[in-house]
Amino acid sequence: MVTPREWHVTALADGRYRVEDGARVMTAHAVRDGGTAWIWLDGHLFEITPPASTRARAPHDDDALMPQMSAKVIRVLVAAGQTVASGDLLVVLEAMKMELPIRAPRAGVVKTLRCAEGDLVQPGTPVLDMQ
Amino acid sequence: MVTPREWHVTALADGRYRVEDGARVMTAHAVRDGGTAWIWLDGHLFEITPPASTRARAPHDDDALMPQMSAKVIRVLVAAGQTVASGDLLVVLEAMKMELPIRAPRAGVVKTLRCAEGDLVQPGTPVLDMQ
Amino acid sequence: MRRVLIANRGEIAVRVIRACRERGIETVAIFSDADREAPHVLAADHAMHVGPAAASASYLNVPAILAAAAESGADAVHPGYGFLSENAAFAEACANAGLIFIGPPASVIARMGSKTAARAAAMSAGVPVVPGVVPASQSPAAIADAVRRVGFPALIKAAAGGGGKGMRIVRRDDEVAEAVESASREAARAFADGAVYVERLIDRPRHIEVQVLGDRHGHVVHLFERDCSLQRRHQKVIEETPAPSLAPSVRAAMTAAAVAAAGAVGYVNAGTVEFILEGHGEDARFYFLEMNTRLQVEHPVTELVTGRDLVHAQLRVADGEPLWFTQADVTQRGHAIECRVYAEDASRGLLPQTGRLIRYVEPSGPGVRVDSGVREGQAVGVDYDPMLAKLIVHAETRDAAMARMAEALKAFAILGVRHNVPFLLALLNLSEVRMQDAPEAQGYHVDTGLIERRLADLSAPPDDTLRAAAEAVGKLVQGTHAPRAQGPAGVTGRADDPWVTIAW
Amino acid sequence: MRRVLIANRGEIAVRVIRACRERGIETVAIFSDADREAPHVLAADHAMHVGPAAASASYLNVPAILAAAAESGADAVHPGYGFLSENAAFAEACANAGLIFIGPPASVIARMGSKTAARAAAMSAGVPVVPGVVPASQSPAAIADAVRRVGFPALIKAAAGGGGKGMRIVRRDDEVAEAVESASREAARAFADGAVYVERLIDRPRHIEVQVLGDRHGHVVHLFERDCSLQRRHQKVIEETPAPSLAPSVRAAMTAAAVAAAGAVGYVNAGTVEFILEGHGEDARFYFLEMNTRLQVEHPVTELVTGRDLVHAQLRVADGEPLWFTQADVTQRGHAIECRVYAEDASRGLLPQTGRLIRYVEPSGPGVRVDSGVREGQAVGVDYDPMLAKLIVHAETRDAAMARMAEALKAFAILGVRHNVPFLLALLNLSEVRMQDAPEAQGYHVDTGLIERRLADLSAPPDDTLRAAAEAVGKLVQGTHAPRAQGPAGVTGRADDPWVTIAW
Repeated sequence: MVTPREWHVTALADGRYRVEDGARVMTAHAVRDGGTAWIWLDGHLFEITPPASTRARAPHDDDALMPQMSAKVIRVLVAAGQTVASGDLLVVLEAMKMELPIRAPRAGVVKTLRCAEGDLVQPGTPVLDMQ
Repeated sequence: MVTPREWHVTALADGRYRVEDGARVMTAHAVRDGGTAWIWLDGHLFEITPPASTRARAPHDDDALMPQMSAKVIRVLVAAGQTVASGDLLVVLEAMKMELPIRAPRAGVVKTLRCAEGDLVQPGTPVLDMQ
Repeated sequence: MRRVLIANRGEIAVRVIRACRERGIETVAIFSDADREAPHVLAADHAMHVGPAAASASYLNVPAILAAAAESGADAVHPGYGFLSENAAFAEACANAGLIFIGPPASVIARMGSKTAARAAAMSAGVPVVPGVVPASQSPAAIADAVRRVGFPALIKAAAGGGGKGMRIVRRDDEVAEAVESASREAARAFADGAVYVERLIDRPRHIEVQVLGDRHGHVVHLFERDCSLQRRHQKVIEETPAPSLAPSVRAAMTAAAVAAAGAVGYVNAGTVEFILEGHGEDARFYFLEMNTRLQVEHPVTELVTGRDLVHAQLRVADGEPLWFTQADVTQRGHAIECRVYAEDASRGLLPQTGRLIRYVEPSGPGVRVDSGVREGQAVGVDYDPMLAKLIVHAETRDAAMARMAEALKAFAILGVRHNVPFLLALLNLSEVRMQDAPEAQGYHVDTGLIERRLADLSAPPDDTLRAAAEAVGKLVQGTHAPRAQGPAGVTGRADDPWVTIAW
Repeated sequence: MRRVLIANRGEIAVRVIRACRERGIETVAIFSDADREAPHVLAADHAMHVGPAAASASYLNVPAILAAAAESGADAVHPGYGFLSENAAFAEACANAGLIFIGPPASVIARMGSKTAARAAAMSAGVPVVPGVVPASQSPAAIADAVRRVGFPALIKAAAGGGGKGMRIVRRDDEVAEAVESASREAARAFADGAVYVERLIDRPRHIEVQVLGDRHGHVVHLFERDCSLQRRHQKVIEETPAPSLAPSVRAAMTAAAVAAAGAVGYVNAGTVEFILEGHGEDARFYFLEMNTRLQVEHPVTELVTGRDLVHAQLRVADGEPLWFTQADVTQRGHAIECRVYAEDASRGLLPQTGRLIRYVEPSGPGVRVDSGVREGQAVGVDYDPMLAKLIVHAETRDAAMARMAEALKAFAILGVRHNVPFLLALLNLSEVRMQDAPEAQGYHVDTGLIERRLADLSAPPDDTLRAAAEAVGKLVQGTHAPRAQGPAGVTGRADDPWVTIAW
């Protein structure tokens, strides 16, 4: 719940914004990048997208199966059809010299493997599908 | 005389310029302001105007009679028709809390006074004309 | 020394280039395809291309770097930190090519680069080490046996390691097999050497290290300690000096031990002897961890508190100059703190982030120093370490330095890439970290596991009032057309619309 | 002290606001019509409008400032430097309004603000003063008589003066009349007090001043000296500490004299006792010049070399805290230099310039501090002092600090307004100024007249090769359409076209 409160915002000449509500005055830095506004205010970073350009997507268990960044697959520890327990190590990725383990978000069966060792995988695409 | 020498210049993403001639590499900052390019290079400031937009004007003794900046006239020590010697104090201006004396660039006669005490004068306009 | 090639990139390359310029030494930068317009390339007098973006083919490409040195007429090489800085073969190759390697002799790098050999060197210099076992061989069975002899909890460590890579904690027997394999594999990839050994895990230790400096004439001095206990994933996040609540007798013993260890191996160059500290007050015990035979990321805090420039010192020592000051001339004054600013997302397990620095405005002012190697408009990619900058502050007391750091972090505007500045602010605000110049007796309750334990408290979202203010700014920004607003405009908003706001 | 109103603008207001925030004190900025979006306004928690652009109607408008303090709920006022900082009536008015004035008591300001009374105070504290005469009255005849009694060359000085305003040198009898009139007039306008007095002119003196700090409990300490001999039109341009080639015995005598002078008048707050120094080595003689009862523009060099934050100190002392360190705790470490960056044109007699800061990029890095109160896009107008920023560096030695300063000046990119950075670079390069850590015996040949004597060497144009490079950049810039080029482009030029190039 957002507290309804009047904030007055003024754009300044160099990409800064003056933000005030009568009691408090702050300076924000903000830029637009495509449909997203990036805002730096009082030590917090905001990414704001207007309602029109938002694609609704419910959070999903399978988020855990997607890399958060471009990464290289260095090990695949399961095969299609294999039954796995929650927390089992499925795939090991590497990015920025670090190992990033992909673990089973729940117990289940591996339906499709979508990567092989040596592949480059992208954020937003699951490395495998689970049943 | 400008030494003919090949400089290769590359514009970078943030208003910097890479300047190189095979032996030396430097970084310049540069911006355009109307017809003038302002350039900061190796501790020197350049203002560059292309030939087309240049108005030829020979340097002139009477440059000494023009303020270099907006200023207030605080004293006028001569009258029209008065004969003055080179170096005589003619008018005292004030800007940024400093006194700026205007002295006769040569011996001569004051033809027209173009200011009075209390006036605001602008750069490029003589405070008086001399014969 | 007339012309130095800097075999590195980013903030440390810029730092070294600045120091060279100040000493009248010409500089040669090297760059990969990803770094053609990077700040370190623009800062240098000359720049040589050494390969594609992947570090293995560029900043780790020894033949290409030696060729660049030869072609550019460099007579010395500064390795920075990371990359080839602790690679004995590279130091050797530089020497063979007639280049001054700005670091210790290759033999010293090799010796201290093996954690097991370094342990042995420390022990023979009378410096305490963590109880541990070197496996009889590198077979999984031998390593597992070593783990069981040490007992649980145990720590498996890469013999060639550093920076937390190739390190695994094992608390139960059934974790041993996977940990051994993964530590070896990570070590092999990071250091081209998969050998590991095993130590007793010191629970809740502090990480305290001592800066040393040795010349080619047999002198070694220390420049006091740094406390680097605030770590995540074994990577330092915040470092400071002096170490809070460190008993003077313990400080004296640690610094003496560091000088003894460095002296015993004939150390030359700036270097760091790392210790872990167990317990509190006069009774705290310290153990040798490893020696880093290069400049350290966190060297600026030492510079601010001792008033000595460590990169200038490296250059002078490498040029053969005997030390120009004695141990008695080195004093600590005030308090310094460093925060490492990373492109990483605190709300998603501190994962590295990529993107473009659409806006990048560094803080400045009294007692504030920023060592950075990025600039506005630059892309932050996947090829290198996600550190964007180091923010360092110096003030008369720890309380004043903490307050100064908080203000400077708030003034550090980075837009276009998610980063850890809000996380750093939350970390500084933890009661364990703030400590408010508490009396010694009260102790200092930061240890290397603190961040992991308090992670949930470190990604707390902003309150609704601030969120509403941000959304009011967002409305105005959405109405603009350029990345930088061109003129003043105003809007009054009740920002209770159902916009999608993600905040850290 | 809970909320401080800063009765100033520009870099010093920003400096004070930062210190207050670091101490958890709220801040109230004041602003004129010209400063609605100035950095000091954006930095504060609250901001109050006090009048039109002219300083006399805004930053010198005592009733408006007191009303702003009352309305904003401030309980203290920091005057910065300049403006009302040495105005005893303002200090008195603050006290009467129940506000803590962050400075000495009004009576001390009044006493030290009169050069003649300050001279008398110094003499009675046993501090040497320049031989001189206070005119029997302020009639032109009485002043002219005083000049003749002192003898030529003589210096006419405003009794209420500071910053070189209302000061005139007379070397011949026929210069006396005009000098007396113009000094009185300038003094009257600048300080609302036209009274002048006359001193013997010390030829080729050095200007050396001592920083002092007094608390409300009778303690006074010094924080060593600053050498401010590099001046133009009696305005300091470059300041440094320690003073080069100052004999230790002379330093000890000067600092003791400063503490004696401050102690004799019951001084409270940070303050500066200015001296001029005649001669070299152990034989140098110093004379009391004046005392500035406020923070000094050049205070940062002292902060860097002593490790003490003078604004924090002002706030603590004003809040009644007794001094938290002793004289023995104050030490000098390394060398610090400050350059004042002004919007002024060295090729035209250093005349102040106006315009817009189309590009404004400050230098940064180890040992580099910038105290500024401007930002990119801001207009530089005629209403206030043309100082844009102070660039301060700190390094282990004077040579290293000089080199660091030169690099930092080259990295300070200011476009859209002519400025003195090229002049500062030329000044640092003068052999008299460089001095390269010369042995004491060799002496230091900088005096307050050096800049005037060497002015022709300080506006030397760049060489033709650099000019050609700039013209090649100019061609490319002329082809762009936005103030900031949006993407990479390339051009190869032989820049021998007859373009009109003006360079500094």
